Amino acid sequence: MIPLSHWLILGALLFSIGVVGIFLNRKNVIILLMAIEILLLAVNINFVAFSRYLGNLQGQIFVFFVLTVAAAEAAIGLAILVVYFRNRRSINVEDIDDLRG
Amino acid sequence: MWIFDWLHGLPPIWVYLLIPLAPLAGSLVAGLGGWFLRERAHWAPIAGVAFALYLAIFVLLQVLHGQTFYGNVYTWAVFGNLPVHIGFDIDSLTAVMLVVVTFVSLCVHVYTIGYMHDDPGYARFFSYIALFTFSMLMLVMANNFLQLFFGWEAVGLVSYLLIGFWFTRESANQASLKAFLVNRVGDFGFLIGIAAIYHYCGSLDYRTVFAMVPSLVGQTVTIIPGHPWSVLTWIAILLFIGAMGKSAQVPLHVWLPESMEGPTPISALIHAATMVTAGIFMVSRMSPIYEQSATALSVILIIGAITALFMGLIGLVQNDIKRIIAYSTLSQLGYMTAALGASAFSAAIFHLMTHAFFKALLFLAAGSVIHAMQNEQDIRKMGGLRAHMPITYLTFLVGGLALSGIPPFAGFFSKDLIIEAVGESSLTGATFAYVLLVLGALVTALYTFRMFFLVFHGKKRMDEHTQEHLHESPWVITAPLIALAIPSLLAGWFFIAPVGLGAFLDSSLQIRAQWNTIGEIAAHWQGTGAFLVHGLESWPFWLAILGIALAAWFYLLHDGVPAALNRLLAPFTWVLRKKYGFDAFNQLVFVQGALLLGRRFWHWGDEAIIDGGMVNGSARLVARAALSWRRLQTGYIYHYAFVMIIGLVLFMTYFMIWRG
Amino acid sequence: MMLTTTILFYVFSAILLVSALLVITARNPVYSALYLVLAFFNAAALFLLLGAEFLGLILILVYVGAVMVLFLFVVMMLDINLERLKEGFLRYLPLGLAIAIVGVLEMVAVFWTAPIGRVPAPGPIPANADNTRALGELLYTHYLYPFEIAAVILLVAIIAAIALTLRRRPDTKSQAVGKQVAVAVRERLRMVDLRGPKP
Amino acid sequence: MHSFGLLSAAIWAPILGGFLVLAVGDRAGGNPARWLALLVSLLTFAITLPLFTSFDTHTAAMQFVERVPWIPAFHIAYFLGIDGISLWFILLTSFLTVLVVIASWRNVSMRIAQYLAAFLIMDGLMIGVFCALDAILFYVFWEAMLIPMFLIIGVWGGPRRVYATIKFFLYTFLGSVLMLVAFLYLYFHSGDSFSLLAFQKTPLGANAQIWIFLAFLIAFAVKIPMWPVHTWLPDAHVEAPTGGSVILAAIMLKMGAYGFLRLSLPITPDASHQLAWLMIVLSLIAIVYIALIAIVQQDMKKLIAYSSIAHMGFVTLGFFVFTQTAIEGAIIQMLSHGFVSAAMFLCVGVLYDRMHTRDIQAYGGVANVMPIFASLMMLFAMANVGLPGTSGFVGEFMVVLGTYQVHPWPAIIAATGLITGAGYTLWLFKRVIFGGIIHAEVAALSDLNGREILVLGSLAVFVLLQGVWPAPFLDIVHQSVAHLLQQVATSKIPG
Repeated sequence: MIPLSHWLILGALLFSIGVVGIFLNRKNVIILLMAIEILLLAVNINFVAFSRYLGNLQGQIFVFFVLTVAAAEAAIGLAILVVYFRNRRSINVEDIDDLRG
Repeated sequence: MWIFDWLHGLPPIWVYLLIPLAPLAGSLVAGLGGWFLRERAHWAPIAGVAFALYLAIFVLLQVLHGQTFYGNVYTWAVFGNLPVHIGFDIDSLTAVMLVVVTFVSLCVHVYTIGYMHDDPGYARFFSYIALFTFSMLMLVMANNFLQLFFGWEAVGLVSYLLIGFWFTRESANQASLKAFLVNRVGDFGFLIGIAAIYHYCGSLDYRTVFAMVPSLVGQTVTIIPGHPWSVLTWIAILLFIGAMGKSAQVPLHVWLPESMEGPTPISALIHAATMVTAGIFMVSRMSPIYEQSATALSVILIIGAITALFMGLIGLVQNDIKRIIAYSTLSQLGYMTAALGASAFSAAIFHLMTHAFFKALLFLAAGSVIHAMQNEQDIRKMGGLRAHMPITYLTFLVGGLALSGIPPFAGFFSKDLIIEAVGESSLTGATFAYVLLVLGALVTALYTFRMFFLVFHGKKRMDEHTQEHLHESPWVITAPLIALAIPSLLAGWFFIAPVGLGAFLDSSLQIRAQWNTIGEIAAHWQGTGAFLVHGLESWPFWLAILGIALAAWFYLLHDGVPAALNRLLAPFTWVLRKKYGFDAFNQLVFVQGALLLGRRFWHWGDEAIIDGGMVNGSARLVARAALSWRRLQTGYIYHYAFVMIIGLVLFMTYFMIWRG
Repeated sequence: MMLTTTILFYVFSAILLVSALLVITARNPVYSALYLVLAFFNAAALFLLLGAEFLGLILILVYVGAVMVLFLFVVMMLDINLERLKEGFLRYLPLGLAIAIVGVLEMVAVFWTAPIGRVPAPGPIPANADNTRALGELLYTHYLYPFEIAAVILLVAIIAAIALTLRRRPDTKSQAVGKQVAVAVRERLRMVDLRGPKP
Repeated sequence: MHSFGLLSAAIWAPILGGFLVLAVGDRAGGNPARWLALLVSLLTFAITLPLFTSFDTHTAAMQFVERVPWIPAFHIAYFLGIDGISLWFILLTSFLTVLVVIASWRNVSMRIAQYLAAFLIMDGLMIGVFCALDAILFYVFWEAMLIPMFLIIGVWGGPRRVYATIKFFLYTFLGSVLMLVAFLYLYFHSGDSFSLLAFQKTPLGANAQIWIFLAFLIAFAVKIPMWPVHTWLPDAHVEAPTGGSVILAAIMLKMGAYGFLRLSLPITPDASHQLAWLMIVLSLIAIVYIALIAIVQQDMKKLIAYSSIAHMGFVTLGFFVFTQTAIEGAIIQMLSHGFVSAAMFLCVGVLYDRMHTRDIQAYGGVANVMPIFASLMMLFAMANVGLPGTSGFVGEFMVVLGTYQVHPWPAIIAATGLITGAGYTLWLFKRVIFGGIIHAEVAALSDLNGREILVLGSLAVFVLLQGVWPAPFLDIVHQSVAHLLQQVATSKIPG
């Protein structure tokens, strides 16, 4: 059987890929959102693995909620993106600095 | 006596209560109803004070029959477990003071009718002086320190109000403020003294405190580290600081000359006869405490003697008739204080009494002169008034002779007794004081008769208009003069044995055998006549005669002499005109100092450091920090994301390494 | 059996990691989205290996079926200047890699050493295990309120997305049904007396 | 002793009445609102009177206790009760609110209903502070009180009102937040209770006591205010409308002092003893330094504000010498200062209403045209100076006597307040009231009207009554102070 640590390391690797993705695609909001999905997926893998190895279904319940929230987040994030693009004709992150102090 | 019969039926406390309350009621009627009573406002206060005098005489008679009283009226407050009462201590000392105060007060009330009759503040004035009488009576009747302090401050308040009676005059307001503040300095010491008494005796009641005094002998208090002082000396000196303020002793005398800004009846009543003698009364009342402290007595003796001579000297160069009398008051108060220092309490009270009569007389007579002179007070512009104002002239002469200590006028007996007593004293500084007091007799006669001759004799130096209007004053003014002239003439002769030698006052005073100066004199007492004869052989009498003669020579015979003397003694008279620089010093150090300090504290302390630095400074700091830190908010989403991720990793590292 | 599972784990894991890498490095967002779909499929397979069938299927249905389609839709709908977005692509790579490597090393160190990594492997999943049923029982009893809240969150997301993207065009014509229904006779009909003056 | 919610009635009647006044609004020129407000304030005063008449002076226990669970999860209760220390301040509050309503009758023209409503609501909240025996309830009242005062200064204030209100609010708020922290600490150490009485019984280590004492100190020192956190007060007073100044000086300042008595001394007795030197030094600085500043003020209100700080210095001095005479004197001084400072600010208000300036130099010779006013103000000035026979004397006298019992020096320094107090008060009086008329505006002044005589006259009665016969005022506080001293004397350090 695969040890739990392997699953966890898989999650860790996936997570760091998501992190690198954020650094690489800092200008492209769409891919940023995708990178966030990868981060969440990494977390979900950990949850499910723990759930299985500890014999506790709560991990899966949590994944369920994470998925729900992630879906909502993706929907609203994309909606904002669409609105933004409609107003600015661009989704370049460097154009979005209205909150600069 | 039949007129007092009905009073025997009353509970004694009612009688005592009525004494202060009658003037108070008069004051309230005049004060609250003044807008309505107007020129009739004097009736209620006069009735009140007259009634108080009547009761005071009754009380005096009772005390002569040995019927004293010591009791409380009501509980003012309870401090912790200690009840503090309002109550009365009626004994011989109180009875004498009651009669003196109410008698002089009544005279002044009557005199005021004439003196103030066309003043717009007529009712207010009566309200004030009746209130003063109330306060003074509360002070002398007190049986505890709280009530004493109440009366002490209340007379100060009325004095303040009356000095500033003509409140549209800047100088009057200035003088009243000064009087109150200087008195407050004295009261400051007095209050600390009371606090010390409360601390050591656990009571404010006279009898309890006096009973505790023997147990305090030998106890010390350390105010300045390394200098233990006797508790009793400490208390005595503190209380005396209060007396210095009220009785205008050097260096707290500065307010009294300026208090002459008030109407003349006030100068007579408050600033000569009664209020200023409160300090003398208080020290006599506290004789059980003072007698236990040779140091305190020495201090009192020396300060009194200094005041007696040096304030008299200033009187020589003054030209304002009221100011001359004011300086003579200071000087006479110095005599009384010196008597206190020599443990001759009864002599002090005796002088207080005779002085009350003849000094009130002098002031009222001076007021009569001022009235006739259309409010001119400069004696250089008077002269030759003798012909126009015979009654005033004669009464003023009586007062002047009494003040100068010429037998058989009242002042001779009391002043001579004081000088004798100081001569008997064995305290540190007694010789010094004796010399000053003897010299003072010369000075007193000199300034008194300088004033007398300049005012009543010689050429008429006033302008035409004033000269035409010269006239003797109406009866409401002359009657009190005559009423006061009689005791000024006779009081010494009659009262030296019972009051001056203390036979009557003994029950109120405690004097230790080792410095019982009055006892010494009493032991060799051969009757009033012998005292008079003895007085004729003593220095003070001849010095007084010399003073009068000099005054006559200077101001009646050879006009040029004073001017020549002035040139000759220019530095000396300059010092006198500057009043030894007390006023300048106070103005520079205390007034300007306080204002400067206040401004510095305000602008530097409050505005610059606290408000500018701490309060608004912290606000500015936040604003400035925000200005620089806002650059962290780039507005780029990825910067925030980076920071979050880096933060996450840092957290993980922290947990790995330090919490691992 | 055991071996099969292990092999499948490594295979799926490898594909998952590679496709995730491609998601973040692809030049074209469309490719990224498609690689992400691939990643999700592999993740779903891994979930199945862990006996979480329900979640695995949900992942495919919801993510691949709905979310990723949405992504593709948006990517294709928007006219994005790809050249500008790719400028300075590698500028933050060293920092990102450093952070990622540190993070991974730390996590690996923990998982490798901590007792949690040595949790005893559970027995094989019983044949009659019903993951969906078990989840459902838990979700509809103990987690009912969170479940409801999740539903509300989705509802909010739906409304928010619509509200954000809804465009009002003032020039288009449409019926105002409410106004039509609420109309009163007086507003529409005016009785006019047409009888002219009698000839 | 239980009773039928007298305290609740005293708290909520004015608050509800205040909202009622708001609802009535400014219609009909504001007259209905005025009369309603007067009615409500009189009713509140009437409600508080039975507290006095049926107060039991023989016990130090809390009376008129009401206790209902409020937030049971955190053991927070609606817990009210009074003892001899709080009784006078409740009466003072309800009494002065009546006077403020009368005094504001015509002086405020803008939004009168809202103005009066703010005072009524504040009335209830202030009574609440004096009754609350639950820390959270106390805190809620304490903070809520700031809102009406913030509005009163901020809306009806002078030209620099914004600066003044923000300063006032931030200062006091900053202080009270630390008090909340102390409350939370005490909650966890008193066995999960927010009852102040439980706090008083909680054993605390020496260090914890010091920290709690300092937290309380900052909260209360700002409110009193003590040097050096006093600078908000002159600004707030100068900008506040007359009524606001009256309540601020007469009651709000007492809150801080009350806090020391109710919280600091009994909860942290050991720290109080340990830090008494600090408190005494700060009090003496207030008495000396602030008095000197008061002398040089040109603005009447600022002068009286500074004099308030100096007088409160006597209060804090009295608390921290731990003698019964001094503590009782300090309480009497608080009460007297409530009357006297209220009267002084009302006097300034009378002049300001007529002349619209507070600059001392614009006056002079007021006594010529306003004799009644001059007489009354003289009385209050004398009370401010601390003349025997007025209320101002009793407290200062007792504090000096009580302080001397501990050490002569603080008493000597404090007694200099006698001189400086006379200096600034009488110099002010001289410049404003006395002298000839220099300015034509002064010549046109009219003397007090009936309403003003009523307000100032009733204060004068209390000032004299308390000076001539303070015994009944002291009787009420005896037992409570004795109990307090006992608490302070007992160490709470465990072991």
